[in-house]
Amino acid sequence: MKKGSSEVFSFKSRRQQRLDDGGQINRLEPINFTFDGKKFTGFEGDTLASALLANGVRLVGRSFKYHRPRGIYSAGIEEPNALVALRSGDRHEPNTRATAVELFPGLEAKSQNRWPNLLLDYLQINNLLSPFLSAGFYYKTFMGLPGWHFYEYFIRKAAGMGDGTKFKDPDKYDKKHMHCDILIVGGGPTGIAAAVTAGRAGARVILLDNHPTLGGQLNGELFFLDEKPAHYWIEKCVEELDDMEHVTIATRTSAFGYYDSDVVNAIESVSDHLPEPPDYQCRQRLWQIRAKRVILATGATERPLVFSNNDRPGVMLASAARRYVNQYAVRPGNKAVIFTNNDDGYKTAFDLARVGIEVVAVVDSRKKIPEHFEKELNEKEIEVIPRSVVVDTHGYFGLNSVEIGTLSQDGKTIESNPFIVSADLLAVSGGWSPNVHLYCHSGGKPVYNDAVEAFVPGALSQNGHSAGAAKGSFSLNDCLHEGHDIASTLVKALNFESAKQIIPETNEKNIVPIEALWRVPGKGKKFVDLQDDVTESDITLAHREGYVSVEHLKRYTTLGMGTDQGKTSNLNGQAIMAQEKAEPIEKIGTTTFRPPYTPITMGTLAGRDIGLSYKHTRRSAMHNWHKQNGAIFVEAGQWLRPQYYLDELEQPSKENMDTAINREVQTVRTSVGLVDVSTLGKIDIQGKDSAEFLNRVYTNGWTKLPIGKARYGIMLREDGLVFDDGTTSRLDECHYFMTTTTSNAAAVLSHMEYYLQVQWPDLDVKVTSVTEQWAAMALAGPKSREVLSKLLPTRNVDNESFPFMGVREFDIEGVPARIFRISFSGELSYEINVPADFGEFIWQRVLEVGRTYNIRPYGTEAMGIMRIEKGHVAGPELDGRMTAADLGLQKLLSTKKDFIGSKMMDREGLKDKNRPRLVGLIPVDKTSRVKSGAILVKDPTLAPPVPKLGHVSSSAYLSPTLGHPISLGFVSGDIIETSKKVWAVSPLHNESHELEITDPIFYDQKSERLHD
Amino acid sequence: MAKYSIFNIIRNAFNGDKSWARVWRDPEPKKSYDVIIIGAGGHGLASAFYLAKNHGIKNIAVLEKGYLGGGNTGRNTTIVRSNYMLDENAHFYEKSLQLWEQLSSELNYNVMFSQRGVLNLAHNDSQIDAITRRGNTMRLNGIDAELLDAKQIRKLMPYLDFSDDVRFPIKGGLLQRRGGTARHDAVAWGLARAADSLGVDIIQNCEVIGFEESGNKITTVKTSRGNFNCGKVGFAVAGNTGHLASLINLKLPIESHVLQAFVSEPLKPMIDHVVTFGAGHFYISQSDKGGLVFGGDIDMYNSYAQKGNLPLIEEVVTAGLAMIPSLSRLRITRHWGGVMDMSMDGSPIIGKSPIDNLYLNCGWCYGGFKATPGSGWVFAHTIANDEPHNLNKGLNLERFKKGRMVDERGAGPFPNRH
Amino acid sequence: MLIINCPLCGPRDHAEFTYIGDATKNRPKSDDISNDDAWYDYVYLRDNPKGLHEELWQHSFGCRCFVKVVRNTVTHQIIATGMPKEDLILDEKGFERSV
Amino acid sequence: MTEGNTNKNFLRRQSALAHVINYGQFGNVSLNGPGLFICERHPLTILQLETAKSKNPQTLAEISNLLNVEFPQTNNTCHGDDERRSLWLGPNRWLIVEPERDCLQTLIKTKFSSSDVFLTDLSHGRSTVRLKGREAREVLMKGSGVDWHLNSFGTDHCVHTKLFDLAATVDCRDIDVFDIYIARGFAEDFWDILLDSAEEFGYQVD
Ligand SMILES: Cc1cc2nc3c(=O)[nH]c(=O)nc-3n(C[C@H](O)[C@H](O)[C@H](O)COP(=O)(O)OP(=O)(O)OC[C@H]3O[C@@H](n4cnc5c(N)ncnc54)[C@H](O)[C@@H]3O)c2cc1C
Ligand SMILES: NC(=O)c1ccc[n+]([C@@H]2O[C@H](COP(=O)([O-])OP(=O)(O)OC[C@H]3O[C@@H](n4cnc5c(N)ncnc54)[C@H](O)[C@@H]3O)[C@@H](O)[C@H]2O)c1
Ligand SMILES: Cc1cc2nc3c(=O)[nH]c(=O)nc-3n(C[C@H](O)[C@H](O)[C@H](O)COP(=O)(O)O)c2cc1C
Ligand SMILES: [Zn+2]
Repeated sequence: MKKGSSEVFSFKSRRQQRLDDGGQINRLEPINFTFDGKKFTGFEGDTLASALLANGVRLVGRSFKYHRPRGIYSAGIEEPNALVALRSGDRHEPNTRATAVELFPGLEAKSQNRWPNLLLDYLQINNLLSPFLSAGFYYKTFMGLPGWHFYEYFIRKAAGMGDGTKFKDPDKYDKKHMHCDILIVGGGPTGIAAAVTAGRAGARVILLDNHPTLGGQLNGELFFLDEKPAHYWIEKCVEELDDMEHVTIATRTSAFGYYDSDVVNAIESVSDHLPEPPDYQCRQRLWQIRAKRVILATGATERPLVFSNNDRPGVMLASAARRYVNQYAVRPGNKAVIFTNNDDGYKTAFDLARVGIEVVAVVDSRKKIPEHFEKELNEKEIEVIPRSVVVDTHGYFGLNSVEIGTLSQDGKTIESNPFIVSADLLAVSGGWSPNVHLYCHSGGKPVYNDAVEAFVPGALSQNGHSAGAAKGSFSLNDCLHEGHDIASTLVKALNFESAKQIIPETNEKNIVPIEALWRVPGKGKKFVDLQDDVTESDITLAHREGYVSVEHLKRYTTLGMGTDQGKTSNLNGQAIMAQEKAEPIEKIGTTTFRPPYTPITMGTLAGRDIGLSYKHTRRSAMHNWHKQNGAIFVEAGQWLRPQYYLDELEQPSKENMDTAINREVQTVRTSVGLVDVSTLGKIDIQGKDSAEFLNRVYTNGWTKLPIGKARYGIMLREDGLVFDDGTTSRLDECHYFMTTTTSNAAAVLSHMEYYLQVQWPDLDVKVTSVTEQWAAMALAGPKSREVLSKLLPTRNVDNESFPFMGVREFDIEGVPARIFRISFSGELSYEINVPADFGEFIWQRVLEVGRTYNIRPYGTEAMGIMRIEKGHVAGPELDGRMTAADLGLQKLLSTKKDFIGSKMMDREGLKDKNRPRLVGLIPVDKTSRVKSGAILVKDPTLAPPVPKLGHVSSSAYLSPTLGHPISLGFVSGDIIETSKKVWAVSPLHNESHELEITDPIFYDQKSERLHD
Repeated sequence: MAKYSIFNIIRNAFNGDKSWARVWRDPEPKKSYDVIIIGAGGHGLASAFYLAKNHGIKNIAVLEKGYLGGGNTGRNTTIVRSNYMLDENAHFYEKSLQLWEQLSSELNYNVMFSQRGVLNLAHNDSQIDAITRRGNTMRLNGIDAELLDAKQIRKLMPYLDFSDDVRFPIKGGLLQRRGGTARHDAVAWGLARAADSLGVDIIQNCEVIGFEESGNKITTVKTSRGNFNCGKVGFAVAGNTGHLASLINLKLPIESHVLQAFVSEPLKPMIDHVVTFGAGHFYISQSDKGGLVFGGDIDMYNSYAQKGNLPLIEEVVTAGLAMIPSLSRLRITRHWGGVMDMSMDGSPIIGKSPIDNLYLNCGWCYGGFKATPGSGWVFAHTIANDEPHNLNKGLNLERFKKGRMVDERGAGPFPNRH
Repeated sequence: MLIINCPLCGPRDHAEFTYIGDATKNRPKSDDISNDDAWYDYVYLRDNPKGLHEELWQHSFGCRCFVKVVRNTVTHQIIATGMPKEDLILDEKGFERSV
Repeated sequence: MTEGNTNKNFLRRQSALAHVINYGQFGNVSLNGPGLFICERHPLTILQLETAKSKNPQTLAEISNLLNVEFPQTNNTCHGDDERRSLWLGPNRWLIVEPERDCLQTLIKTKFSSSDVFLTDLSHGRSTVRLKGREAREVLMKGSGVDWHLNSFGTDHCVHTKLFDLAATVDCRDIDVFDIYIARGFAEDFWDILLDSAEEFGYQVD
């Protein structure tokens, strides 16, 4: 045998393989495209695969592990071999199945997994090394030094298929939610028949198919329906369905998963068949379909046969060969051998012969040739060799001959010396496997059916009914009837008047049963899984080593783990294992079918939520003002808040940030500032039991709070730890207004609703979030009262009329305002709440009025420093692990009542007096910047493991007020009692600083500034 | 048992791999065992292995309802790290990491422990503070940790989103270089082979369906393959803990939840580390085969189904694209689910139970794979000595009653928030 | 997707709801003299059944009501929904599949 | 679109969308004209009304009389017109919406004791967008899993749902007219995503 010497240059000796007529391509629309940089032409209606074959290109890729030359194996989404890199630049799509790509003008494709090029792939060496690379070889070596990570570097480089990209995707993705009575997945004869019946009955129907046109398997066949070519029937049905308003036909739409509650998800390829999405159009759209009933008419997939060197370019599924001839008018080869164990091969033989392809022989492993084929075989002078098999193949870059031998009676050996025939196409059929994937996703368990030698759907799961080839019914007649029957049953169940449909007569032949042939005896590599290069010997090795469960088999050999998920290979592999174990296939079972049915792009799942739209952004009513006035924003939950404000000429920089923050703090401490606090959660509480409710929710007492007063409170979780804090004000007899921390706003509302609805439904209390209703700003600083009185020229806001913790409703220039005299900064301060649409107006008015006092807006940084100066706890302290006592708030725990958390807060671990407690911390040198997140230790020189005494929770690098850095932190109770100093260490920064432990309130400990 | 080595591989290459032996036996179960471990996941197998190896107990069975390694061990995103903040977790997981570092040679089975580094991203100042605290604590505990700024991260991982139109810009990250991934199946197989060679009976397709008790002791374990007498019993059934406990009327602070995981089509090396997002729940690494393996949050509702639903998938992938925009045109090949034993404080429970001869190993939440060798080590110790090891003392069941929760996230007694 | 039939709003995606958990937990009454075990049980212990589970969800994007749902934790099939205090009648037919 | 302007504060009420709305036609406008017409309704009075558990059954009827609008007792339905509309929000909870006029809250409050009815003013807390046109349902289908089919969601129906990941109330004013209420803070984001979703149909902002 001459090993493919001339084929090496197959590109040059390419031969046009397009038939002169026939097929469903549009010869008036030629389309130019490139493969590996070379220019080719195909036609509208081609797939990339059919166009390549038409141009005589057979070698399209290299295999995963051994880098063997590979060609086009199928004509559909099950393709294991022909994976190409489609498009280029920022639209590059690795691992794209050439058989599922519709040809479009300018299409660019490249082969993958080869270097430097397809013909000269250096990693072909792996093919020679293959004896060392059997399944799981890496588990047995590379254990010693320098460690796996070293070897892994090389292994990873060799593995993988296509390349990822570094670019952002220029295309858009969309989502759509749908509802229907009956969803039909699969637009073959079964699905079409079902759709017509259901549609006529008036049900809301969605019919999906992943192809550009309906018809399914029929498009690749030459069947007649009612004595006319089948497409007449298809067109008639489509026309009728198109006219029904309640029926949606979705082509190029692939259902990828059947999830709970009969929700089926699909991806519509809106623009994949075009060079680029048109303006305003997306590339793909995710469909979420909620169906009352589902018909799974997903068809079946043909299986390969397992024999030596069954992977060469030129070996192809029999139905695919037929489809290339019939649908695409392409000669997939010029001299064909058919190898089959079922009737399917004969159909291929006839269809190939019809267009003048020389069919050398039909090699049928069955003992008997189906009689009804004899006439046509004779007419077309096709030789059939019964009880025989293809033993081996030859040709390096493409098939050039096959060896045929006779099978012994027991099927375990080859009886005679095989003979060689030359052929460039070997069409194989090992039987058909129903596409039970979606059925299995829905929770169904497939069962083995000996008659068709495949797994078929078992008991019904959810409301997904399989029909046609998907159910193991392979005759066209059965498919049409099943489609109709299941649809009429389902419409009746949904109370529609079931409609009649006359099923067309078919011209198909009876089917003679398949005789399983799971593998052909012989040496050489017999590929079971073409994509992952899993061979028969890998499976026998797995068996020998005890990886005998199908799941172990899969994971040890990687059988079925490629992008095709073993659509063509799984059953063959499992059957070989069954033979090795001498157990029936149904006993060893099948691996789990998982979504997606075919690989799905991640962009579609993200839809529009990308880039800046990843998570919604929440803006306060004053946002626009902040933006125009130098605010640098910071994230707080979803909110954007001003962190600090740069003055007009300042550029963002670290120094300017420090300057700005300092300036803001000083302004508030010495004069007056204004901060946007709209993000605080605000909850309106009404009802006669409101006080009682607050009493149960907060740890302190609420029954005596007078109208017009606010009070600070903390809430615990049921486990006794602090949940949230805030102030609540009494607006009226039975009307309260609660504020929560920004981050807990939603959680607190839910928490309260839970108790009101589920635990204490007897309480008459209504809670409503009014966070968005009110724009809120805190006017803080010694001059704040003066500003306020200017704003309210007719009102008295002196200390008596409007005392600390007072709440008043005023009218500011016609705008109704609720003003709370509460303070986070530690200064005299008023929180002004106005209906949000007035927020910006009032904000500006306050700043105008305050101009004489040099008022400034301030941001979260300044606010943070001031609250540290005051020892107020915030997010870093309220970390969900603290007790009230840890935070120094034990005085807020009422002993006179039960409240949420009161029963669990006294558990021994929570009362432990050595628990870290809130303290103030000042660097001994009064200058060192201590990082939040530094750990407190006794001695910074100790070697690990070092006992930890606590940590720094919040730090102000400079308290402008005190003139030195300050921090809040937690220190173990026993240390607080015994020592005055600790070290803060930050090994991450290589820093350590000695700190003095102080009271957490650094500034105005008696709170005099608040009170008058 | 044939030793695994490059020499043996070469030898076998010339005889068609004919002399490789079975990795583990398929023994007929005995009537009685000194220790019965339920669950042949990584934890059950490691426990049996260390019981035999460290404590000289030989009459051990590991009962598995399906195929060994088919639980969460066989379906997790394989991240191994010890970057914990609270002492109870930190020391335990660090021990585990140290065991990982020698596991392949200890088992004579390459578990492909790949110390490629685990990076947690931070996107704002408070997250920086939080990882600073965690990293510092790690360092003081003798565990490696580095704080990286955005520039350093960009150099290591240029594929992350450093552009202007990013919702949550990267501000920094905490890197544990000794962290990484391991080949999950190999871990189960290697442990099974090693335990088997020490005489441990691994009995597959053997579901525990009940118990017989006498006094405060389990006397018999009832299974789908018959009843076995037992000296001591250890639960190592992860997500099935709640169900198994209900068979002896034991209520536990555990809820079972489904966690999904995903793998993309195989790609040439693209992501060289393990990276986790800070502004959404998402973590990713690339398997040696080339698939991007990633995951996110649990589906949030109780489940024993090993499968999840699309809303969570959309959320996970959306977070993924927010972190790595160039994932957009890549495709997912498969996604699956595992049933997780979510505890009430997010930390494991490993120790004694209210029943005298029953020991619990559960509550692993999102992170029990990395615990595998450590869990086996301390669980074996606990069973052999009827007393916890120093490293699992704090991870006991009583901690909830006593108010000594080990709550890394501070989320409180809500299992699905940890 | 789980489609949960909110007794007030009708069938909605579970993404509109917030999962709360075990609906069989009864908060110990305040006047039970503090029984530590009862509280421990209430706050920490879960039945966690493999099979039918009574659970609470809040329809947080809808009517904000808490809804009781009986769901099979193995198949995710929802058998019944109602208000938190409602005694749900588990129609055996809920298990059967009508065609 | 501005509605009712008798209130003296009218000029100062600033919608959350004031800075972002661009009027005109955008996207893939076909020969049949834009598939959608989108506008903001502002300023509106939006009042939540709840009745106490212990309420006098007469109360609601009396308020209904006073305001001349019925309070729908059927879940997910609405009553009234653009001048005054009431929406079912939940058990014993309704939303009253009207173009801003005199203070509706005061009107009710003066007549009814605050222990029977609870009013919460949400006028400023919601942004309201009106979506109109032959493709309006198509756009809603992109954002929420509710069945938007005419047969299940017709005129005078409303839903509270998750629309483009935001809590939203959608009121079907007419076969192809929908009022969408969302939290004010998210208005800008909502506006963007709505327009983005409408691009393929072509839309006009009024
Ligand atoms: C999707 C996903 C991602 C994860 N990612 C990570 C990660 O990145 N890093 C990490 O550290 N952890 C991760 N985890 C968690 C981790 O996988 C688990 O915590 C860990 O594998 C648990 O190991 P195990 O041996 O305890 O349990 P499993 O491996 O689940 O083993 C328990 C075994 O018990 C068997 N069993 C159950 N009931 C019975 C019975 N009645 N009788 C007999 N046998 C029974 C089961 O079949 C199973 O084989 C992840 C988990 C999931 C699901
Ligand atoms: N032995 C044989 O000769 C043999 C075997 C099997 C089938 N067949 C023939 O094939 C035909 C079967 O008819 P049928 O209608 O049952 O199947 P079909 O294969 O004709 O149609 C199924 C259609 O569904 C599509 N599909 C599958 N999964 C999908 C998904 N998840 N999302 C979207 N689309 C999906 C397929 O691409 C296909 O177009 C009959 O003509 C039958 O005779 C013959
Ligand atoms: C780290 C990791 C990598 C995986 N890689 C692949 C893969 O490349 N291809 C594949 O089909 N499945 C892959 N899987 C998923 C498995 O096929 C399988 O889904 C998973 O182990 C759960 O088992 P089950 O689906 O049988 O329930 C991977 C799983 C893990 C945990
Ligand atoms: Zn509802």
